[in-house]
This record gives sequence, structure tokens and C-alpha cells, in this order.
Amino acid sequence: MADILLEGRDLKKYYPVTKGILQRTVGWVRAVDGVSFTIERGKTLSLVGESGAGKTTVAKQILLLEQLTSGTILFEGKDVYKFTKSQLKTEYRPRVQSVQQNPWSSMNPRMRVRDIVAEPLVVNTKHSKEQIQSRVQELLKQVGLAPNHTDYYPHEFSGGQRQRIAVARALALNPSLVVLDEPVSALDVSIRAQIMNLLKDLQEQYNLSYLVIAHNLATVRFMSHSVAIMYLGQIVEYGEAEEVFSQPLHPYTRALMSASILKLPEDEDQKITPIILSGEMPSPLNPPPGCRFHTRCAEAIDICSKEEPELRVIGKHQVRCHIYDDASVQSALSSGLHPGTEGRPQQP
Amino acid sequence: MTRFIIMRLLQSFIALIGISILVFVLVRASGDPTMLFRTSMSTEEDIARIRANLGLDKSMQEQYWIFLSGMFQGDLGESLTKDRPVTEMILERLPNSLKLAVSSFFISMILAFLLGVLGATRRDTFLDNGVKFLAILGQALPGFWVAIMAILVFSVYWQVLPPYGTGTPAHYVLPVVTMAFFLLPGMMRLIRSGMLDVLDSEYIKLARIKGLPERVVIWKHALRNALIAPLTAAGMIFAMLITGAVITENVFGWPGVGRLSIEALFSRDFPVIQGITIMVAAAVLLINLLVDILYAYIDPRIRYQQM
Amino acid sequence: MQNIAPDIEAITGTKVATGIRRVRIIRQLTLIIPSIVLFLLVITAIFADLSWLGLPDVRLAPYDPVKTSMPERFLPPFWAAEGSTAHLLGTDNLGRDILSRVIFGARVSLSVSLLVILITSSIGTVLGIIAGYLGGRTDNTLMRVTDISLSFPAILIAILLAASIGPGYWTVVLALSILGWAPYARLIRGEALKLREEDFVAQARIIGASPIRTMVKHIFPNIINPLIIMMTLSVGMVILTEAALSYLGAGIPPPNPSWGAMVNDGRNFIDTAWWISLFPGVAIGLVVLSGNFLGDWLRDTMDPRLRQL
Amino acid sequence: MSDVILQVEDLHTSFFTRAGEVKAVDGISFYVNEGETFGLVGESACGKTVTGLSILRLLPEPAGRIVGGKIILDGTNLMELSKKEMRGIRGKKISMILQDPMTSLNPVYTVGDQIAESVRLHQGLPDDMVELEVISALRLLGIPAPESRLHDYPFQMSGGMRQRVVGSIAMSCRPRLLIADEPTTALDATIQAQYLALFKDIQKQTDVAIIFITHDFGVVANICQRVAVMYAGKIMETAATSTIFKAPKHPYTVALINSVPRLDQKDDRLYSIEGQPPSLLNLPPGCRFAPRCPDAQDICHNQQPPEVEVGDGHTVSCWKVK
Repeated sequence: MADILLEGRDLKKYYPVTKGILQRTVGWVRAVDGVSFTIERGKTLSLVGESGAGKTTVAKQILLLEQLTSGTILFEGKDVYKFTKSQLKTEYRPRVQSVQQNPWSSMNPRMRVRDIVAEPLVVNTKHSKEQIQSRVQELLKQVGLAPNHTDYYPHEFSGGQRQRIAVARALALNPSLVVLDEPVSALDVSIRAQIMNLLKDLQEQYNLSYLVIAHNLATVRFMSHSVAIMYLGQIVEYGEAEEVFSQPLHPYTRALMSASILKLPEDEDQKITPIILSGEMPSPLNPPPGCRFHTRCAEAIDICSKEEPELRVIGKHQVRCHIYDDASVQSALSSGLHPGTEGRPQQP
Repeated sequence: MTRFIIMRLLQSFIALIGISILVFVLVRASGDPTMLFRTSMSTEEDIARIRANLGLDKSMQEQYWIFLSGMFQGDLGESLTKDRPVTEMILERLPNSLKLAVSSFFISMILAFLLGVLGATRRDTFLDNGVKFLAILGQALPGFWVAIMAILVFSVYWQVLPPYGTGTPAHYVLPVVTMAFFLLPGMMRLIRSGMLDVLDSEYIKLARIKGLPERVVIWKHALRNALIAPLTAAGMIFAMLITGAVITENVFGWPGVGRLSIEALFSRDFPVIQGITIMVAAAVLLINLLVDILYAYIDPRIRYQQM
Repeated sequence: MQNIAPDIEAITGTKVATGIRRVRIIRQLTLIIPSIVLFLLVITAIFADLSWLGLPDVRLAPYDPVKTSMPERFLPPFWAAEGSTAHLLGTDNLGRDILSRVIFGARVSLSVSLLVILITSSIGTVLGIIAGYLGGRTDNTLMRVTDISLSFPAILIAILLAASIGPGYWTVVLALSILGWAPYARLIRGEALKLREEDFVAQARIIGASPIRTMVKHIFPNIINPLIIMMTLSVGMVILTEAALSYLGAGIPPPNPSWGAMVNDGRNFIDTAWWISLFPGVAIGLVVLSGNFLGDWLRDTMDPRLRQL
Repeated sequence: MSDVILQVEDLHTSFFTRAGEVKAVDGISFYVNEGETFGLVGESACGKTVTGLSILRLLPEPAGRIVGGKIILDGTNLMELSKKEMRGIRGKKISMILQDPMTSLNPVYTVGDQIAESVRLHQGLPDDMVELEVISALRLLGIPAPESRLHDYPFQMSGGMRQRVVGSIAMSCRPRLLIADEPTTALDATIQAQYLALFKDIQKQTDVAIIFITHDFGVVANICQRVAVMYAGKIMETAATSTIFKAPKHPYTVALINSVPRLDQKDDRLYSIEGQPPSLLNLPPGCRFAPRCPDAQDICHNQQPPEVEVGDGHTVSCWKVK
């Protein structure tokens, strides 16, 4: 079995909706509603979906920023919620770090780079000042920044450089898992490529596992080994990235790909017409009955609005959709979306 | 909406209890409370009357209960020097204070709106800098000094306006102008900064994109949103109003509640001061409640959330 | 990205406001003059007399501010007809030298405002950070108390205290501090609330920093700017209120010299001896004006967002 | 060649700040045909948003000013119009959609009022007609049940729906030209696809010309017929969309297209342009892209390249291209 670093089992996170001054709970937002996944050591799992899908909420649970409503998180096979406070402080928190989306708000503007990158070490280790600073110099070199940058303040750097500092901070305690919450979506196109290449190199060099939260499918394909497509708090398709992207099964995955793919109108080959979803994202306060996507799904059949589909294994995929319930599974496999194959303009 | 009001009323009630406890404790803070109520000429027999009046012989809780229940029936105790119920004395002076406060409030509110909005829309022009300087000056010069200088100029040299008392409309001019001079800067700053924040917003840019004339963009779109900021400071404006009243009434000998409080201070008539404090506290709570309700009315987002 | 001003400001690091030369000179003036005036205030306050060094009669002020001399009553300022250079700003109804009393008045105003500001800003900052960062119940109750304190006139509390424990230096300090912390609490709470949403605060929790360390290392350093601006702006506010209280007789009791009380001394003789009230008032105005200008200048340079102060 | 609606000639827009003059737009020229969607694409702070606002003469006073060039709409030079005449154009002949639907609508007025305002201002219809016009504008943007939705407040609507309301305001007076400044950046992928499809058929119905400002090449490919690639205040290359993707000439365009990760193929490493974009305060003398350009020669570093026509409507500003 692959070496699993972290596993989420049937994770659920409900937020109470309160009304009036007395703060009575009138309903629940089921932000994450039964999500299970595994992250292998040295590999990248991406959680993809639109706003309201619950991907950031899952990240918050892994980072223990919030309490799960139910479900278990296993870190190297051990249930994290059974860790004592000191075990958490020594065995979990230092080994799970994160890089956040907005380079302009993920660093204390009043601190020099030297102290920002050193903070994890200052809080979690008893190393001397010199040891910590030499580690900081080394970390900055690894993310492609000059050692003399340590004395500057965050506002003296561009977006791309700040994201490099955030990565250096995340690596300070030699973590095993780094949660990347939309790591590049706030950056310009050309800078994005620099950071994504850096993250991939660091993964190979330190055998890091990544949990990537993103909404841009193309970025996800470049970064991930396995991918989970989420819709309204549930995983609708999960599997090897190459599998899912070359043969998307779930109608929502196909719609998402059709909306994100970079396609010139004249190159549209006639076989696949672009899928434009109708309607709006339903409110997570009362998701539609049965399959949550049926209200917007072109291929919805009668059962979809009554029963919630199971997450069923087909080939290397898991997919949560009724059209794969019966024997017609094989035929469905072949009719998946085959995106165009035209290449890129040649390098000058 | 009604549940929101009931809830806020409850909170105000609790706050009033809190304040009454504070005042109750303050009276007894200086050791011998009769000391506060005694004047230099009061005899042994007077002191005994004061002790009975305060009910000092009863237990602390009982005393507080008498004090509290009295308060809620509008009985704020007996004045020492005037031998009349405090409530009556206050209510007698209240109209004078209100006349002064209300007129100066409206004058300064109107001026503040005009100058605040103009200041915000014509930034860094001569007008804006002039308005800003007036605001800074107004907040810097002590109100009572300005009042005295006004008397010096208008009553002593030019003998145009009467320096003291009430009666003819001419008596109103100096006190109201001084009060307005006291209130205007604070209000103007609030409205101007509220406007500046709103004017930076995207929907104002969209309003301009629609081709609306600047006057409509300012007075219809920007102003209503900018109203929300000064509203939250209504409490502060009320505090300024009372401070202004106490000072102005004293300088011009205006027979309002403010002057009463100072007279009571000099004649050591503690129950009067105690009564005024509680009445003002109740007014403060009322103002806060009214502001919250008005706030919900102006900003639909809040109105919909509360229900 | 839509609003270009921040974009341009990010690139150039300066405000997009006018760069016109005239405005820049005025901005410099609003820094230099107030700083000089406040510096003079501190000097006169400290060296009014050296009693704190045990040399009561060595003093900057020409006369002992409290000594009365009836024959020299109601002397006008030196430039007036019967004025004499012995008493530059003239004497009051008890023959005391007005210039000396104004100099000693500086000591009262400065010490009261510094003391009150220190007390109120520290209480307000601590409560503000706790309410803003922890939120929930503590935040609601604290904000309710702050709103009520903000709308309660400090002058009434002072009168109440003056009546109960008698007017005096410490009564004034207490009166101004009981409610004075509220504006600080409201401002700092607002800032802490915004900071709590920032990623770097979540980041601190992720690496296991304790709430106290987060508040001290991350929240506090980022609220220093607005705090300093508010403290500067409230110098004027406190001096004004102290002066008003002393004027009304609820502040610093006679005979020690407080500007407010001096204005009151001259009230009954306004028609004959206008200078008794004029000069202390001018002193108050000058000092408060400088405090406000300095505060405005600090706000424009440090944190333009805080216009509404 | 359908007739040209808008002709921008050598537009210069600068911001005068205490740190000096920021040349946000430093001499750009382009034209937009009737019924065509023209893309203005580039990274942040390349001047594309400033160009849009310059056309409407809505630069933040007094710091931002148009210092040179002409903007000709249907033959009239907008620079010569008075403030009042220009207001007549805004919202009637040219209108604009902003990026963030959450802040573009006034929170304290209903959606219907905000649309009616434009209709009353520019079309002077009697009140009963105005309501009809508002409903037809909402229907044009595909908003379900417009009769009831027009009484809603903005905060009661989702981001996608609000952006449609902003679209209705923009289209309510059937403008000749619509400037869309990153209207879909704040929206999710599927909602963005809906919005772009909606605007394609609105263009078919109303023949409105659109200037589409974006940094997302997927959007460019989807909706634009012609594209101008901007960098640090200048246009590097203008061409038909397929030419830009298939046969770009300017090194910056080539580099940009190669650094975009593609969904339809697996890359192990992405091409990335080294260095940082130049500061608009002290721009390099020669070609703006020279410091980061792999093929830069010394002429590139000290002389600005002229704009050269290399094909039908395909212009490039680069010394390498003859």
C-alpha cells in the first residue's frame, strides 16, 4: 500500500446559522459533509472546486484552526484528535505547515524577513539565535532569495518574492505536509510559473507532501498527482490526476473543465460542445435533495433528485453520480471528454 | 424589529442599574456620607435629619433598594438647600436647557453637513482648506474662553448683545453661537471623513460611469451611505452637547440644568448632582437605543439581518 | 486591482494626493510650528521652578505665581498706557503676575494630560486588543460598555467627583480617566478586529504560537500607529477638558495656577481687566492647536486611512 | 472591415504623485470595430485599467490626467468635449462594467432603482415606460423573474447575479461601446463561462462593441476577436486572437502564452520569465521588456522600437521583427 502520510475519514464540518440578538441556532451550513481522502508521502493531492465547495474549510480542519463536527484525521495512522496538547505541539503542528493565498496579508508588515522566517523555529525549538539565523539564511537560499534580504520588511518585496518568503517560513521546521491554500492565484501569470516550478523542485528535494487548494484546473493539473473535485461540501470525483483530466466522468467535472480549458472558438472540434451550466450555486444552508448537483446537471435522471448517489469506484476513479449506477459503466467510460491536442507555439 | 427593540431595552435597563450602583457607591466612597450633605451652618439636628433622609440607619441593601425604587418612580431625593424635590428642580430648568441645546444642535448640524460635504467634494481647494482650518481652530479654542471673548467684543465694546440672562431673542444669540462653535468642528470632521470614505468606493465610480451629474452622485448616492458613519457617533455628539451646555450656561448665566449642576456643586447640594447624573445616564441610554433603531432603518442590510 | 489609487500608491509608495508644491510647504509647516510650541510647553513646564530639585526660588517665571500684592492690582500688559515692563502681561485682581501664572499653568496642563493619556491609552489598548482578538461575548459586553461611556459627558462625572471627594488635581485625573479609556478601546478594537482576519495571524496559530504571543508580537505592533495618532490628538482634548473643569470650579482648586481657573478669575472683570482672561485662553488655544496639527500631520503620514479620528 | 467605432491615437495618461510622474499609459494606439470584442490583456499595473478609465475620462482627480493623444468615438474627439457633454456620453454612448460585483452596486438602493436611474437620465421616458425598460434590461442579461427581482437589494443576490445587474445598468441605454474591466475575475469558472456566453449573444443582438480588459488568456481565447498585449504602459503586440495564440511575434507574448499552464496537456516545467516588471516611476529608456527579454540586443536597451505592421492588422513593437 502506498505510504500514507495523512488520511481524512468522513470529515464533517457544520457551521451554526444564528438569528437575532439571542443568537438562537436556526440552521446549519454543511460546509464539509462527509469528505474522505488520503495524502501519500512526497505526493500532491489537490482539492478543486468553486466557492462554497468547502475546500478551504477542509484545509482549516487539517491545520487544526477549527474543530471538526465529526470524522477523524489520521496522521501517520494515529488519530490526531487523540493527541495530547504536548504531542500536538511536538509531533503534529511542526510537521504540518501552510502557505496562504494573499502574499500581502500572510506576513506581519512590522516584522523583518529575518524574524518572519525564524518565528516557527523560535516558537517550537530551543535553538540559539545564531543557529536559527543560519537556518534562515539557508532557507532563503533554497527559495531563490539573496541572504541579504533578511533585513528588509515585507512591503519592500514584490508578490512573487513574498510568496517565496512564505514558502521558506513553511519549510523552517522540515515539515512532512504543506497545505497550499491557492498558492499562486493572487500572482501574475509570469510570476505564477516561477513559484509553481519552485514548489515542485522543493517537493522532489525534500519528499514533501502537498495538499493544494485551488479553483484553476490548469494549475492543479501541473501540480498534482491525485485530485478531488468538490461541489457543495462533497467530493464528486476523486482519482489520479492524469486519469481524471483525461477521462472526466462526473458531469460537474466535465463542466468545470469545459469552463476552464483554454480553447479558441475555431478550434472547437465538433464532437464536444462546450458545457455551460445553468442556474447558480445553491446555498449551502439547504442543499438540493438527492444529488446536490442535479439542479444544474444536464444529464440528471429521475433518481438524481431523490437519492444521494454513493461515491463508487470505477477503474482508477471514484465518482458520485447515478448515471454510473448500473452495468452501463463501461460505455460511460469511453464517452468521456477528449480535449483537443493542439500543442503550443514553438519556443522562439 | 420589535424583538430587536425589546432586547435593546432590556440591555439599557441593566445599564441603568449599573450606573445607579456606581452613583450609590460614590456617595458612600468618602466615608461619612453626611459630610456631603451638611453645610457649614447645619446643626446637630440637621445632621440627624440628613441621616434619616438617607436612611443610613438601615442596612446597605435596604438603602440601595429605597434609592433604586425611588429612582424609578422619578423621585430623585430632596434638595438640601432648597427643600424641594430634586426632580421638580430639574424639570423646571429643563426647558431652558432644551431650547439652547436643540437650536444650537440644528444650526451646527446643518452647517456641519454643508461644510463637511463641500469639504469632502472639493478636496484641497481653498474652501476645503478654509473649512479644515476652521474645524481645527474650533476644536482647539476653549469654549468658555471664546464665550467670554464674545461677551467682551459684543457686549462690552459694541454693546450690541446682552451678556447674561434669557428673555428676548437677542439673549439667545451669543449662547447659541458659542454652543454651535463648540459642536461644529467635531460633527464636521465626522461627516467629512464619512464622505471621503464613501467617495472612494466602487459604486460611486459606477454612478459617475452612468453619466450622473456630480450633484446627484454626491447628494443621492454618497450622502446616504455617508450618513451611517456620523450616526454611530451620535452618542459622542450628545456628550459634546451636554458638556457644551454646562459651560455655555455658566458663562452666560443661562438658567438651565447645566448651571444648576454647578450651583449645586458650590452649595454642596449632592442629591441635585446625583439626580442630574442619573437623568443624563437615562438620556444616554435612550440616545443609544434610538441610534440603533435609526441605523437599522437607514441601512437595509441590518434591517434584514435583525428580523 | 480595480481602484487604481492603491495600485499607483503601491508602485510609487506615496499617496496619490496632490503633489503640488504649495500643499507640500503647508504640510511641512503643520509639523514644524506645532513641534516648536509643544517643545516650549515642555520646557516651561519643567523649568517653571526647580522645586523638584529642591531649589524652590530658582525659577523661569519672573514672580512667585501665588504671592499676592494688592498695590500692584489690575496692571495692564506692558504695551498699554499704565503697563510696566515689571509685569509683562500685567497682574490680576490680587496683584499676581499673569505671565508667571501662565508659565506655572503649563506645568498643570502638561502633567494632567500626560498622566490621563498614559492611564486611558493603556487601559483602552489592553481592553481593545482583548475584545478585538478574542471576540464573542467579551467583545459584545465590552463594546456595549464602551458605547455608553463614549456618550456619557466626562464633565458630569467630574462634577460628581468634585462634590463627593472634593476638587483637586487627582480628582481631575480620576474624572478624566474613568471614561477616557473608551475612545481608545473602540479604535484599538476596530484595528484588532481587522488584523484578526489577516492571514499572518492565522499563520501564527498554525505554527503553534500562543494567543498571548500572537497578541503581543503580531496584533500590538500593528496598532501602534493609530494609537500614537490618537494619543497626540487627545493631548489637546484633555487640556481643554481640564481647563473647562477648573473654570467651572470642579477642577484644580485656587490658588494653584491652572489656565482654566485663571480665565475664570478674569470673568467678573472682563470689562475693565480683559487681559486676566485673555492670555491663559490664548495659551490653551495655542497648545491644543499644536497638538491637533501634530496629530493630523502624523495621521496623514502614518495612516491616511484613519481620517475619521 | 466593418466601420471603426473607437480610434485611440497615441494616448498618454500619467499620475502626478509626490514621488514623481507615473507614466501609467505611455503612448498607445488601437481601434475597435462595430460589433467586435477587442481584448486588452496584460499583467497587473500594465495600464489596461487606466486605458479604460481614460476613454471615459474618469481618472481620479487631480492626480490622474490625460497628458496627450486623441480618443475618437464615431468621429468626435472626446478630449474636446466639455465636462457636461462628456457626461452625456457616459452611460449612453459608452458604458463600463467594473470588476468586483460585491462593491459595484450601492448597498442602500434597490436593484431596480439603480437601473431606472440610467434609463431616466438618458432616455427621459415617462415613469411607467421606465419600469418596462428596466425589466427588459434585466431580461437581456438573463436574470430570472425580473418583475420581482428588481425590488431586491444587492446584498440579497449572489456575485454572479449582481454582475448581471451591473451588466443591465451598462446595457440599459444600448451603448455603442462597452468597456468591461475584468468583469469575471471575481466569479467562479462555471459562472464566468455563463457570463461570457451571455455577452457573446448580447453582442449578436445589440451589435455593441466591447473592450474586454483581462489578465486571463482563457477569457481572451473565449470571447475576443482581436487582442492587444500591454506591458508597462505600452502595447507590445496587436493581432487577431488566433494569431496571438498560434503565431505570436513579440518575445513577451510568446513567453506569456508559454507560462500559462494548459489543461489539455501535462507539462513538467513551465516557461517562466525572469526578473520583475519595471517600476513605472523610472522606466527603462529602450524597449520596456528589454531587461527581461531573452533576445534583447543593445539597441533594445536604449531605443524604443517602432510599431511595425507585419500582417493584416498584426502590429508588433520589437526590433527583432522587421
